[in-house]
Amino acid sequence: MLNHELLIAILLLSPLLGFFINGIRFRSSNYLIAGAVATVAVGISFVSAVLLFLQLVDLSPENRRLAVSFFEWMAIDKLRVNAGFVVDQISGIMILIITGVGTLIHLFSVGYMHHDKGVTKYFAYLNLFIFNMLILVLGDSLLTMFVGWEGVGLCSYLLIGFWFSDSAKAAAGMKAFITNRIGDAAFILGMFILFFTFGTLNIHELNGLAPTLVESSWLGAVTLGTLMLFIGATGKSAQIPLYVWLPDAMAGPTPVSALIHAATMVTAGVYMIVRLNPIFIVAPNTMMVIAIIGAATAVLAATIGLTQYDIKKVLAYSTVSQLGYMFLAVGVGAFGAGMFHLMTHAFFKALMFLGSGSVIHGMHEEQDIRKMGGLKKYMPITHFTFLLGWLAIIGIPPFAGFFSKDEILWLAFSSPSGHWALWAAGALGAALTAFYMTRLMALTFWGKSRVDKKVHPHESGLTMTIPLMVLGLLSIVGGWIGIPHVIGEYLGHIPNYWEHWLEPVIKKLPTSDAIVSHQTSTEWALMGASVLIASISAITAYWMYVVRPGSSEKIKKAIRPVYEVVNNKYWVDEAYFSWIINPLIQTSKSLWYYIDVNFIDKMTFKVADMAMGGGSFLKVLQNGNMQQYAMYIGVGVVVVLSFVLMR
Amino acid sequence: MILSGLIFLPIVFAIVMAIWPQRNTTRHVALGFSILEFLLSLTLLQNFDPESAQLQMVEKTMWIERFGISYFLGIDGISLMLIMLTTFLVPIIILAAWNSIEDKRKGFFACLFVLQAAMLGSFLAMDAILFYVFWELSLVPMYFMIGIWGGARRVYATIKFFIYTMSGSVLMLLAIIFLMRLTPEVTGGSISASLIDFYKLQIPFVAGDFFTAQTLLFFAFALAFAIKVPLFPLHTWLPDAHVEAPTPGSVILAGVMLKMGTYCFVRWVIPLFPEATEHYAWIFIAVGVIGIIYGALVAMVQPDVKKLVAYSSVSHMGYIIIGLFVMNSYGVNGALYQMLNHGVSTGALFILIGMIYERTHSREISKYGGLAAALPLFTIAFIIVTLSSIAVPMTNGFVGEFLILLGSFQYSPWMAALSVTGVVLGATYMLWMVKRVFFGPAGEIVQHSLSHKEHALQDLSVREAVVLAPIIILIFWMGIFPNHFMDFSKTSVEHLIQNKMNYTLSWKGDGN
Amino acid sequence: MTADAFLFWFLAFVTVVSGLSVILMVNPIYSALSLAMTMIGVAAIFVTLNAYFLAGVQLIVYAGAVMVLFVMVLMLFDLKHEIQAFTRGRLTGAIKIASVGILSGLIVGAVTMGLKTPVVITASSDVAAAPTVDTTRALAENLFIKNVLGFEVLGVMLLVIAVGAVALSRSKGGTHARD
Amino acid sequence: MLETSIFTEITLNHYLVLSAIMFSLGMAGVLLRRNLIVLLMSIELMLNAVNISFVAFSHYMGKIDGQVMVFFVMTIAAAEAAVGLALAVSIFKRFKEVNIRFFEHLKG
Repeated sequence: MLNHELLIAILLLSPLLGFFINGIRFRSSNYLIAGAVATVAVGISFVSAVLLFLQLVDLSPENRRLAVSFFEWMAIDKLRVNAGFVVDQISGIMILIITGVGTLIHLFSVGYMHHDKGVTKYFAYLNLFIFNMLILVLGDSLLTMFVGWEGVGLCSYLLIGFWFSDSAKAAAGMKAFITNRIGDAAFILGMFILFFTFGTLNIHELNGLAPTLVESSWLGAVTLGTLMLFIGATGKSAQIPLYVWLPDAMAGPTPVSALIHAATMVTAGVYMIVRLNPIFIVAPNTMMVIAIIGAATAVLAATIGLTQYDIKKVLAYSTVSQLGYMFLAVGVGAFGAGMFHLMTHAFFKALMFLGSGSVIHGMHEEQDIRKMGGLKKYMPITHFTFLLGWLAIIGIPPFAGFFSKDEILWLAFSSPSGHWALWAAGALGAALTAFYMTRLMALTFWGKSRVDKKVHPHESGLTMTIPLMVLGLLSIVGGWIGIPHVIGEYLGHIPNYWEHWLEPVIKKLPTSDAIVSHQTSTEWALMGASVLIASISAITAYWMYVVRPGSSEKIKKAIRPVYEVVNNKYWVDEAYFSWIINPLIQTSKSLWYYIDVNFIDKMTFKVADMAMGGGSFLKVLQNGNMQQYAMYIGVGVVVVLSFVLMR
Repeated sequence: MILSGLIFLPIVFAIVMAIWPQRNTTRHVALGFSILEFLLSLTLLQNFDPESAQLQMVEKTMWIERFGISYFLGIDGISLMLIMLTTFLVPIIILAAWNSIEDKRKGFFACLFVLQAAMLGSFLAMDAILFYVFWELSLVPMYFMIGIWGGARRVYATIKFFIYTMSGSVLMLLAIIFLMRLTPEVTGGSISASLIDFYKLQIPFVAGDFFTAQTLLFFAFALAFAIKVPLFPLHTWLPDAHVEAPTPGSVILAGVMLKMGTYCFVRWVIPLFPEATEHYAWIFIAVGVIGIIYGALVAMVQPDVKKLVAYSSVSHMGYIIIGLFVMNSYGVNGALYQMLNHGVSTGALFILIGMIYERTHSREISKYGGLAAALPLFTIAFIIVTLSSIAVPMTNGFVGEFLILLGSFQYSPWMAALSVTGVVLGATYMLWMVKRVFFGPAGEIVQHSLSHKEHALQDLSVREAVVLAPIIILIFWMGIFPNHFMDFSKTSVEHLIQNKMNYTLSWKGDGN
Repeated sequence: MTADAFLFWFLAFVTVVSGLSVILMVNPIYSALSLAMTMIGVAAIFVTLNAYFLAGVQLIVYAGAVMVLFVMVLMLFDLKHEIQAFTRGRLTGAIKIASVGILSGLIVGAVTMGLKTPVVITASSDVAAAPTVDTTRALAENLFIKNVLGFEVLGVMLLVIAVGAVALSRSKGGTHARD
Repeated sequence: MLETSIFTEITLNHYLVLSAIMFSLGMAGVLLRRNLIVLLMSIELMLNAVNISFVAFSHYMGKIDGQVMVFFVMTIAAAEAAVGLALAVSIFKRFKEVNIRFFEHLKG
């Protein structure tokens, strides 16, 4: 068996090499070579990820940690940061998801991007993204993680603005990067706080040093530090208040949305919190904030999703909403559940994005679902796989989403830091999710066709449908490794593999054991309730959009003001623009005009004028009259002589 | 003798350039000379002992016996990398200016070499008067560079540049003379202008009383250097000078000359006036923070690319000042590193702007747009340099900025929190500019080039690629393996931090 | 009052009065004539100081050559009298007169106060005791032996000046030639 | 003796005072007159004043060097007069004027 250091090196460098190869020949428009290089590069990574994972499984649960340090990156005083990478239970799963889903999406891209002239550049960026994402998850210190953290933001910037000739798309890329940067700035501050509190940035050491005592003050170092890190996470993972970039990020090619803006990058925030769970758990205030923000985001984004007509925008808001669930989970201390949802979400959301990509591709770049409908018969495979994703996301058992979402909801209710309101928010979100997802299905695939006569929808090629099928399968079975205890017991002692796997690296909330157990009946009841709510909501949507297509318009009219608010996304973008961006630009302009040009320069000119004034005063003496000059000599002589004589 | 060679070889070059008979080969000869100088400076790395915090390769001879002024050169970890930066940038500048300097080429290269000598001299001089001579000498060629080869408002810019910097150095000269008068205390009766003797002085300091020797001297020096840096309220000469300067002038101005200011803070102000530095550090840190934010905000709304980058320099130099004045090893190491980074990346930005200006004769952002489609390679280079400038990890900028912020956090978390906004604003103005220049639909200039065959935009030529390649390699090298560079300065910085209250330097080997 | 003293006072009176009239006469011709008178007075003072040779030279060079030069130039210009013979500025005029006055006052004061005791004439004096011919000899020896270099240099300078003066007055536009 | 000596006994001081007065007269002429020629004359006056003190010193100190110096001064004075007058002539040729009021070209 290969040694793990070499495997990690291969894992990381293979996409980098792919990036370089495609980057050097970026002018080429041969999609086959570019796609092959990139896909094989990620494929190699995937194989090494699997091998690494197998090695990890072989180790005993306490020592499941494969660490490697390639070189010392920074070493100043107490700050010692290595280019070190660690595969453990959490990052092991992440590298599987990243490279696995990544490979599928690369494969899909070969078909999706084949007509694009910049295809080689596209694959180069994609490989670079995989490289950075791997650094993010494998980095053994916060700083190394931050390298990947910013790196993926950069790739996201490049890929969102991939079609840069469109000003709006380039602007979307910029918006994504800058919004992320706000989060990153907070992340840096969080790092500083933790560094000066614990004296290290190494994640393993930090987790080991995390105090056992709960910190109740808002101004405690750990609370502030984790809050800052969480603000960083809201940037990367599109939570309130920094979620605004993600819907715009849909300007990028659809596989990018699937890979970066659904499956991997946006989950980095959740991953980071899970990674640092021993520290976060010390700061209940932070946890509370995380949970509330997560729940709020889940509901808010879901409501916006209700009114969108762009197929990708609906999915984008859905992603924001699902990320909200993950934060809700980690916020109530259910780190395992958060990670679980991260994984299943990666499967079904990637599936749905790729499905939407297939639809867009088949519809010749049409994204408006009002101009779709009845695509079921044109695109059977896409429809079927999309259907699986739909069932997964609305939480119908036994699809993947059910298990993870249900666990989150249950823990939001039952965990010591949970609350019934959080559960209610989660359930409301689930209902909304079911509604808008069914609406999406209905408007896109079902009902009567509203497709333009000139457009002839067609099913996509094999390179695109194979990834769909694989992801579809994962959307079904992906949840079976984390079957809740109650169901497991009922079905005959199926263990919760997921929980066992993560147990050594996840800290439990201090008092969780006492409450969680022996509430089987409540758990069953809540589970049933959430499924019931989702089903009712889905059926309502089906009725509204398929059985009685006109009824949605009536409802829209009936609740006009509310609809307007939601349809305009609560005017958040506008508010940011008119309250933050525009004032900033105006301030800058006036700073430049009033302070730089009109104050500082004027001041210096004043000084210069004073010198000039002095000069022109003396200039009078220099009047060219020789006798005057002679007089100066005379006066000088008199003065010097009298000085000499008087002494 | 290497150090004297480093300083005087460019002067010899300058003389040769001035009398070089052939116009056609001027550029080649100049390039050859500058590369020779760079190779010579590489031998410094070979001979330098990074384990020692003391002066190395010292050369000392009496110059003006009566006033104790000596010809005293030395190098330590703090100056080494800046010297390398200077010698590294000059060949690149010459190659970058291959076609842009059309008239009076000989004079230009002569100026460039004199400037190089003066800058190296002020980094190497360990004698106050010798240093002052080089410091002032560096103004003269720059003055001519802007004044002769500059843009439309060059006279205004030159005079502003010259007067600003000059007025600062007058106070410095006074302060130097005052210090020289104090030296008999430590040398046993004879006056001395040696920096080493200055270090030994214990200048009286009374906290809170402005009119004490140390405070006044501190501000006299600091003002001179702050103008050069330039710090926030004294920065207005910089945008004008940059905008009017020819590309090579801008590069050397941003790349090296601004570093003279920050370097001198480390070399002069901090070790000479430790109490005053500590007592008044907050002023400089506050001004640095204001500079970061102010520079970034003003950069954001500039209509001219070059001016934008000039203001971004103000912002970046704010970081360096903060790093220096927090006086911990994170901050100072980071600041020293950031000096190199800023030299490399802002220098590269000016080179790139020069290249685009040669093609389009415009620097107005609003006229651009859609350049990425026309000049893909150029765009890639520009974006890489931009990333370095906004401190994306794995580029050089990140290492410096991170360490500075870390140091400032140790000094005051609030300052760090404020200066972190510069990270966001920096990304904003740079990316916004990139978006407006390179992305979006084809702008006025690109459309013009598309409709006029004779004005078609050419992507990077081989020469330009050769100019940019070492810079880009350096950007990543410095970002991924900072230790290769920091190891040279760490010991010296550590020495400075450990002994900041009674800093001394000695030197080994020969000499008296 | 001895003859010497009388002579001194008389000559002093003549030179000062004629000097005064040099600067006070509006017509430059009168000034020139007054200057000639001063020169003669000075020559006479030289005689009272036993510098006979110098007195002769003074008469020949100054009262002869230089004064002729002045008068010739004046006649060349044909300037009878000037409209504004003196400078006009009130303040500057006052300053000028004051500075001249103070200067002379200072000098006179310094001289009278500083040199209370008359300088003793040394025995080995080569001027006072020696007869006329000998002073001239002594002068010649000093000039041609001790100060011969200065003498030669002066000679060269005179030549240069002669050429220069000719060149200056010959050129069309003089110092302000434009073509 | 003492009270009459100032009139009867002619000392070095008398000559020096005379010299000073003449020098001041010359200087006043230089400062106050406007005619170029008269200016030159005033300069001659000053030089003569100096000569008097040289000769007086020479006489009272018993050293011949003072007279040598007078010799030199005379030479210089003659040369100066020649050049000055040549200048005056060329100026007059050009401007038809010798009043220095019109020659303020040295204005800064």
